[in-house]
Order: sequence, then C-alpha cells, then structure tokens
Amino acid sequence: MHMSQQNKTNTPHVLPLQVYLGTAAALFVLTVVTVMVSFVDLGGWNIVVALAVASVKAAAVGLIFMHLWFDRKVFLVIFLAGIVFLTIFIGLTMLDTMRRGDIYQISADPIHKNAAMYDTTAVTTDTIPAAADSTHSAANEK
Amino acid sequence: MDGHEHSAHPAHLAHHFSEPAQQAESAKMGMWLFLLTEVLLFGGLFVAYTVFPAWNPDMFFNAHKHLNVYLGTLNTFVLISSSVTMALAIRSIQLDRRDVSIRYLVVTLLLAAAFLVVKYFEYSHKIHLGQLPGKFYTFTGIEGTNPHVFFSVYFAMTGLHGVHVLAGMSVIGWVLMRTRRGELSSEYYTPMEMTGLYWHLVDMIWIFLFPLLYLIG
Amino acid sequence: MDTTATLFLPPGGSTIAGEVDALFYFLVYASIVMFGIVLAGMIFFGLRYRHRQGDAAAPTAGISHNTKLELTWSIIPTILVVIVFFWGFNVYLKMNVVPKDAMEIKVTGQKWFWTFDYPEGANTVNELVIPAGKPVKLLMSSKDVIHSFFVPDFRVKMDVLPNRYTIVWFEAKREGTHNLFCTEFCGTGHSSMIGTVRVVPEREYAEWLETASNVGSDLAPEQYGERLFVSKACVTCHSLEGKSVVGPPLNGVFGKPVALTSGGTVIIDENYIRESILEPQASVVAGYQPVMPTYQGILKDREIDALVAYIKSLQ
Amino acid sequence: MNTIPEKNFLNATRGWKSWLFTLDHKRIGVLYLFSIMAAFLVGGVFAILIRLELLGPGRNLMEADTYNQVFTLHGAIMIFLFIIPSIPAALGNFLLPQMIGAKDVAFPRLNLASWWVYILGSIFAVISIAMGSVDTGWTFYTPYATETQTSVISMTLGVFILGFSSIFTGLNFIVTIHKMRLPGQTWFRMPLFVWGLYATAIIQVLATPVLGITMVLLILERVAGIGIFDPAMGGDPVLYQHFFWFYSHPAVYIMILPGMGIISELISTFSKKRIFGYTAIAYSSLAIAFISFLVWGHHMFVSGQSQLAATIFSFLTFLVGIPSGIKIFNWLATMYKGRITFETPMLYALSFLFLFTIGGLTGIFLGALAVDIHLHDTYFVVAHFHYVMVGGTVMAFLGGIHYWWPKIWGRMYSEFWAKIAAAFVFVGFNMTFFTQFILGSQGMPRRYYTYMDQYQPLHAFSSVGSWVMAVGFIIMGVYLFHSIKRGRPAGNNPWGALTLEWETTSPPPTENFVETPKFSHGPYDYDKNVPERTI
Repeated sequence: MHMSQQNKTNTPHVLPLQVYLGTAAALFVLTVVTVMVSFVDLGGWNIVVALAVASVKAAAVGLIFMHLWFDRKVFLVIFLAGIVFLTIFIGLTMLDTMRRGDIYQISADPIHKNAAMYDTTAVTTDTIPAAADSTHSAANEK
Repeated sequence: MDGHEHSAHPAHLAHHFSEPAQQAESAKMGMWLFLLTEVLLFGGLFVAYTVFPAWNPDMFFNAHKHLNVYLGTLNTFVLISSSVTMALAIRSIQLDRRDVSIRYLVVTLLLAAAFLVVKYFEYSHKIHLGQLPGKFYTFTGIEGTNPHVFFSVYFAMTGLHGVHVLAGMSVIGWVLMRTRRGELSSEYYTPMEMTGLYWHLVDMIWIFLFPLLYLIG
Repeated sequence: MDTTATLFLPPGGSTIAGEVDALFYFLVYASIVMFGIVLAGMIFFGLRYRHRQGDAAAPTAGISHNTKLELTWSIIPTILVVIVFFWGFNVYLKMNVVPKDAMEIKVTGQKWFWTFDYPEGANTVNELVIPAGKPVKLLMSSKDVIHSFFVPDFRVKMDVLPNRYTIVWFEAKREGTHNLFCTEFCGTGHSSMIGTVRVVPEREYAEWLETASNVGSDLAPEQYGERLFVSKACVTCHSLEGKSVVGPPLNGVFGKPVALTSGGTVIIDENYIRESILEPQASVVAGYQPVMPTYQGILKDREIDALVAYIKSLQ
Repeated sequence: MNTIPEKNFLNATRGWKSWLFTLDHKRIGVLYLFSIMAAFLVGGVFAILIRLELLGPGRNLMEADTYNQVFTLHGAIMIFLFIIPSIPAALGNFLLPQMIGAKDVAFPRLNLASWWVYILGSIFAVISIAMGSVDTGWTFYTPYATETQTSVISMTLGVFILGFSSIFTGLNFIVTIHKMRLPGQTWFRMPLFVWGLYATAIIQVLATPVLGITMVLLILERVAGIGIFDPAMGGDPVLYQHFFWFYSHPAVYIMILPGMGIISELISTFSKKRIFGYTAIAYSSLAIAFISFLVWGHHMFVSGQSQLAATIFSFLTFLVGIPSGIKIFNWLATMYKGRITFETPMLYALSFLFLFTIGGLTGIFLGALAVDIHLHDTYFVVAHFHYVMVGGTVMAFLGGIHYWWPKIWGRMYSEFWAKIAAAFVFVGFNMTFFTQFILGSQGMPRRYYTYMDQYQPLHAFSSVGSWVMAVGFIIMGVYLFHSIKRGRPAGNNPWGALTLEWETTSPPPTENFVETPKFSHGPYDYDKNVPERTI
C-alpha cells in the first residue's frame, strides 16, 4: 500500500484561511454554549450535553486542525482505535464496578470505617459479641 | 549515519528512506501512534473519573462547585486560540511565509504560557484552601463520601495535562528556533507538522477535561 | 456425585465438590484427547516425512490451505469451549447463590490469621467449626490487606477485601478436618496463614457452640492462657523455645528487662504484655519489625488476663 | 568453504562508542540480546533460589521476607526485563528490516532510545533491589503495595520507564512494516514472523500506556494517598486489578505472539514446505491481539468483581483460545508431506508444540469459572503460565536464537552440544512444572514460603527438575559464546530457507543488503524453489 505513495512528490495540502477561522469561530461559540447550558439544571443530562458538545469540538479539532478529514484514512483508524479501546476499558470495568451487588446487596458500611487498623479508638475490648451481632443484622440479603 | 553520503538526496532525507514522501508519511504515522498512546495514558485517568463519580455522584457534584468555571472557561478560550495559531503557523510555512509562521508560533507560545499562569492561580487558591488530593486534603466544606478523591482526580488529570503543556511549549520553542534558522520550508516542515499534531491533542484533551471537571451540573 | 482423592484432586468434602470435579475431569480427558492428536501428528509426520541422507532435495507439495479441514478444526473446538463455558457458568452460579437456610459466620482475615465470629457469641481463631450437612454462609472482610479464603477440599475460594464484604458458602458432607489456606499474597506470614475447618455432627456442633461461647470459665488462668496461646495464633510468631520467629520468644522473659527499638529498656511485666497485645507498635523489642497486629476487639479482658498469667508461668 | 565477509555490521566501525550509540538496528538488536540474556541469568538465579528454598517445608535457605523478595524479583525481572523485550526487541530488531528488505527501521534514533530507556529502567530496578528490594509480587496489588516497607516506588518507576522502551519498539515496528517493505512484498507475502511482530507491536502501543498510568497512580497512592486504589483512603483495590490486568493480560500476548511467528518460520523451513493456512495464521495473530484486550477479568474471578463481569470475561476468554488452537493445527499440517530435518531449531519448535499445547489446554481449565475458583492462585496457575511463557515463548526464543545465530555472527554452534542442551532443557522443564499442575490441583497455594508436609515429594521433584534445566542452560551458554569466535563459518543460508534475510551475507553488511534485493519469491514457496544449504 505504500507503493502508490512512493512516486508522489511531497506537496503540502493547504486549506483556505476561511476554513481555519470558521472552525475557530465554531469552537468559541460551542464553548460559550456549553458553559451557559451548565448553569441550567438538567439533572443528569447536564454532563451528557456537556460531553456531546465536547465531542463535537474535539471532532472539529481532529478533522480540520489535525487534517484527519483530508489525510490518509489510516491515521483516522489509528485515532479511532484509541477511542475504541478506551471505551472497552471503561465499559468492561464498569461492568464490574456498577454490578457488584447483583446477587447479594450488603448494605452495611464498608469494613474500613470501623476496622482496627484505621481507627483504633472505634472498637473497645468489650464490644465483640455486639459488633458481631450488628454486622449480621446489617447484612441483609435482597 | 546521515543523509549526506547520498548526494542526490535532500539534506533532510535519512539514508534508509528512498523518498521524502515516504519519510514524511512515516513520521506522521509514528506521530499518530504516539498520540494513540497519549489517549490511552490519559485513558486510565478517565476510567478513574468514570468509576468514582458513578459511586459517589453527590460528592462529585458538591466538590466540582469549588472549581472556578470562569477561569476554566478562560483557559478553554486560551488553549483553543493557541490551537488555531498553531494551525495557522503550519499553513504559513506550507505557503513559505516564514516570517508569518514565526509570529504565529510566538503567539502560540505566549498563549500556552497564559494557560499555565491561569492554572497557577487556580492551583494556588486550592492549595491555600487545603483542597488537595488524598491525605493532604484539609478542606472541610464539602459534603459526601471521600471528597479528597475528587481533588485527587482533578490534580492528576490537570497535572498530567499541565506537564503535557510544558512539554509542548519546549517542542514549540525548538520548532521556532529551527524555523528562524531557515531549516523548515514548504518542502520540509515535518517537525512543525508533528508539533502541531501533538499540540492539537493537548487541546483536545482539555476540551474533555473542562466539562468533566467544571461543568458536571 | 461423590469423589475421593485422585492423582489431581484432594477428596471432595462439600456438596459442590462433585460438580467441580466432574467438569475438571471432563477437561482432563478432553485435553488428553486433544493433546494426543497433536502429539500423534507430530510423531507420525516426523517419522513418515523425515528427510534421510541421500534423499533427493526435491520441491515439496504446495498445499496452501484446505478450507474444509480448517473449518473443522475451528468449529469443533469452538463448540467444545462453548459447552465448557456454560458448564462452568452453571456450577459457578450454584457457588454464588446461597441457600435460604444457611447459617452465617463472620470471617475476618488479618495478618496472619483468621478470626471466626459466631452469632451466638463464640469466637475462634484459625479454626472454623461447622456442622455437617448444613449450608454455611461466610461473610468475610479483611482488616489490612487482601487475603483469600481457600478450602481445597470444598473447592471454594474467595478473596477477602479490606473495604467491603465478600461471601462464600458451602455445605460440608460429613465430619472430618480440612485445610484452610490464604491464597492471596499478604506478606511475611502468608504461608503460615493456615487454619482448619472442623466438620462435626450437628449435635456435637450444638454442644461445642455452647461451651465455646462460655469457654474458659472452668479453667485456671494459666491453663486457659495456654489454650488461647495456640488458638489465637500467638504461637505462629512467638516461639516458646527461645527461637526468634517473626516476634521475640516468650519463654522465661517475664520480669526481665528488654531493649526497645526506640532506645530505652522496659521490664516485661503485666502492663507491658497487656500493652503489647492491645497496642503492639507502642514499644517494639529491639531487633524486630513492628508487624504485630492489634488484638484490640479480638480478645476479651478475661482472655488477656489469662494470656498474661500463662506467659508469667513460663519460667 | 564458507568465509566470513570482510566488511560486515560487526566490524564496520570499532570501539565501544560505536556500539552504545549505534543507529544500526542489527547492533541495537545485539545490545538488546546481551541485555536480556543478563536479565535472564539474574532471573534464573532467583528461580533456582526459589526452588532450593522449596526443597522441603520450613526454612531451608532464607527467611520468609527474603523469599518474598526473591519470588517478586524473579517475576518482575523475567517479565519486564527479559520476556517482554526478548523476541521483539532482540530478534525482531535484528531481523525485521532484513525480512522486509529494508535498510533499517523507520526511526533508528528512537530505536536506540528504546534500548537506553530499557537500561535506565533496569537501573531503577537495581536501585530498588539495593534499597531493600520489593516483596509485593510482580503484580504490585494494593493495598499491600501501598503498605509494605520495601522500596516499591523505585521498582514501579522502573516498570514505568521500561514501558516507554516497549512503546518505542512497538511504534517503530508498526511504521516500519507499513512504510518500509520492499516493492512487491505485499501484506500477504510477508513472513509470518513479521505478522507476529506486527500484532505484538499493536498491543505494545495500545496497552503499555495504561501500565504507565497505573504505575503513576500507584506511586501517587503511596506518596499522597490519593484514594483511587487504597481502601484506607476510600479507593478500591479491585479497581487496581482492573488497571493492572488491562495491560498485563494483553502483555501475555506481547510475549507469545512473536514466539508464534518464529515457530511458523521454523516449522516451514525445517519441513521445507509451504506453510499451511498462511492467511489463517496471519489473521489469527490479529484476532488474538484484539481479543486479548477483552479478557483481563479472568485474572479476577475470585477477586470480588461482579458475577456478571466474571461471566462475560469467562466467555470472552474461551474465544481467545480458538485462534491459538487454529495455529497449532496449521503448524502440524505444515509438516504433512514435508521434507523434515531435525536440527536444533526444529527441536525447539517441536518442544514448543508439545509444551504450548499443554499450556493452552490448561488455560481452558482456568477459563472455566467453576474450575478456576478451585485452581486460582494455586501452583496450577504457576504451572500453566510457565508452560505458556517458558514452554511457549522461551522455547520459541531459543529456537529463534539457534536458527538466526549463524546469521548474527556468521558462525555455527556445535550441533551436538546444542541437541544435548535442548534435551536437558526439555526434560528439566517438564520435571519442574508438570509436577506443579498436580500440586496446584491438590490445593497448594502459590507464593508460599513453606508448605504442609504432604506436598513435599512433588516439591522436591520439581526442584530437582530445575537443576536439570539449569544444566541445559549452562551448556547452552558455553557453546553459544564459544561459537561467536570459534564456530565454523555458516555461509549465507545454512538452513536453505527462503525468507529475505538469508539472501544477504552472514553477518550482513551495515545496510543489510549489498544490492537492494528484488522480490522474486514468497517466503514459503518451497514448492517452486529448493534453496541451496550452505552447510
């Protein structure tokens, strides 16, 4: 595949000035928009909108400033590979961290709060049977 | 090991390449692969960012209010502007307008420095308040579980990004010197093009850091 | 399905062991067949197509591929592994869904011993006593680093984490004793973080629970301390024959002065022993690492008194 | 009679500076070769120490703390300093440009930087050993790694730096393969070793940065208690395991994929036969590279991750087994109707087939959820990954070393001693590690300093096996180094192989080929060509 390239001379691909200035204007406008939206309470949707706007901005930078739109597609593939594998990393990790209580939801506080190594004053020598009882009652199954 | 032994080759063509185009394309591909590693390097921090807000949404919401949206917005403008000037510097060298290109590079450097100055003010304010990562966290005004984790993530992400800005500045400075010495032209401007790609990626990462840290809700 | 000890697996002691072993042995036999095919191919081709001296060096057959053959050796293994996946998943589900009537015991992993707390108030160290034929659910947590609860005979294993609870359950089939190992590396004493699981008949269990909940009331303090010294795992790190293990030996030390890492000396008396049990890092004997965990919350006052009396008696 | 070419890359320039600052990919390959051999020697000494300590229960040689440091160092050195750079950075560096008919890799200075970064990372590892060593295991699991008093920071910093060395090599290889191939050598006319290196490089570039950020976060956790991984500060230790294995599982394929590439070369060359199912082998390398990113959670079936995640990871794990199985059958089919000879490299290739098949099949045991619960963190796992890493990668590496040794130095080693050493290594390896399958399924946990008496006979047998293996490696070291100066000249093509590197002289000139080679035949066209053997 490099063969087709070998006989080409190295003439630069020059974009018109307006393309750069137009992209810059779009980026500034989108920044203003995303900041203004953040002052409106949309509940959980705020972060979604903010990330959607950021993605459009990043796409503009990548496609125009970094010439992905005009350059050889292998560069676009490389860049998208980064996004795909990052998504895999986040997705499969969340599959664990978000689904840990699937079979048993233990609603007691995490151990470290009253474990001896972290807080030696929290446990006194006489509380062992009581502590055992309380963990049992707190650990209810759903 | 340089290209001068082959008299037919241009000075910038290394001995093991047969054509300038092959060399330029190789450099660009190498750079894109390097950017790919950068994406995944930051990727680890993005995973941490996803997991902890999902566990403690309220804490993240409460903590993010202690960031200054106006300074964040200002810095976004600064960094996007520097990206624009970088792109224009490359466009100018492509057209052999060397003096214009040098001017754009200087502006890019100044904007990058401005970004770090703003960041410095943000950081020193947080340090003053004790809004610091991990065990150095002494601030008490944030409700929720483990607010120090928010600042760990904040400082890790912006800190790593800041290091990249610094690295970018030194590379831009180096390209600036080479342009002034007349080593770059429309025939050969690979170093500037590579620097541009890197700088745009630094900008792109900030484009995501800004909403994730400053605009949660 | 009942299994006994074989070349590979120890005797199965829990209800789930038979199901794990069945899959294990299916895999063993399937692997032997697959490996046999590869080995036979290697030997046969190696002998049949061996180039001998004097043979003509002619071009060989230009076989580039054979789609049918390749599909065969792609699809058959695929089917096999899908079967193995569902089989393994099925048994895994059974390992994870605890029967409703399971009795619950709280397990604490800590450098380098296990503590078991029974709802009735009994607590044991490094010995889990359970009734045969009853499902047991363990609610586990760690006080320091990650440990892992492993009973090979029961084919169960689960990491014990410091920031949350994990669960493991099993039903022991008949009486007997089984090894309990820590399988997540946890430092100096990792390989001595070994306990036993003692399975007893249900009636005996009830009796044991009764006495274990009120243990020691009928013993002299020294005798009770002697028993605690073993059952609370002091013996893992403290020798009684003058040898340095992880911690200093404890025979013949009472009433004598000892140098501390902090520089001073201290007379080993009742108060020093008590402090060393509850706040081990406070005054560490020179030449030893500050690695002993606190027994605060694990030993009752009565038990500490008994241990002090026992150490006092070791002259 | 063969002669050594008067001017070659070994004597083109002289003096130690001409080596340490060389831009010639072959010299960098040789620098890497000696570096990893040194690492292998150190790691091997630690391995012997481990087996000596485990000869019987209780204290035999060292204290528990020392033992913990020894097995940590054995793992860390063997993984990060030996096996990851072994095939790609040493043999790959030497051969890749030759195999595609190029003068050098795309970025020679980056290539040299890769080696220097490797040395810098090793220095940090040595500093760590000097400052009291590390006792966490090579996995650095939190919170143990954030608590222990040993010098974790220096070691993790070393690992962080070594990651860059790996990234540089991978990046360089991808560009080299894309841009520097000889006209006429299309993607599907590349030698399969190049395909293996390509798939490896993809993983190196994609996965290694995550190791980097993991090590940075671990260091920050120790220094500042940032609360990402340390439960005492609100972090999650299982999250650390996700981070770690997102790199370290694909890293397993960084180790094995180039080895598989070597085996394709060896089996085809010594069977004098077109490789069976070229396309399937090439694509299966890419498939393995991709799927390797989806299966890391199978290291965590008992870690407390969600049951849903465990189930999905288990399923995906089985998928990665299929392409490896396909390769094994393809190699076997290549031998069919061949003209097989059994020189040392072929013996290692057959050892690979034997041992890697066992390693792969036992991987199925560990992928099956219910069975893994019993086997996880026992000696079964230790045996499994040694069968894959030593039985797979190291056998392929040794095969490759013996195969290309005459190309590197222009001289042959003693075939007689080589066969004896191969026999010792093969027998010793099986003695050492097959016993560990039995130990593990019997319930013997890994990383144990001492053990119960019932496991003693098998442990002792395993230790004896390690001595047999050591004898094999000592013999190998002697005859290999002896041959560098004293071996008989090998000629350009001692094995009668068809890939491009055999068309140049042995050792090759600085820019690999005196005249730019022409692509005249495919790498495995043994049905049309009978290349002359020069010995």
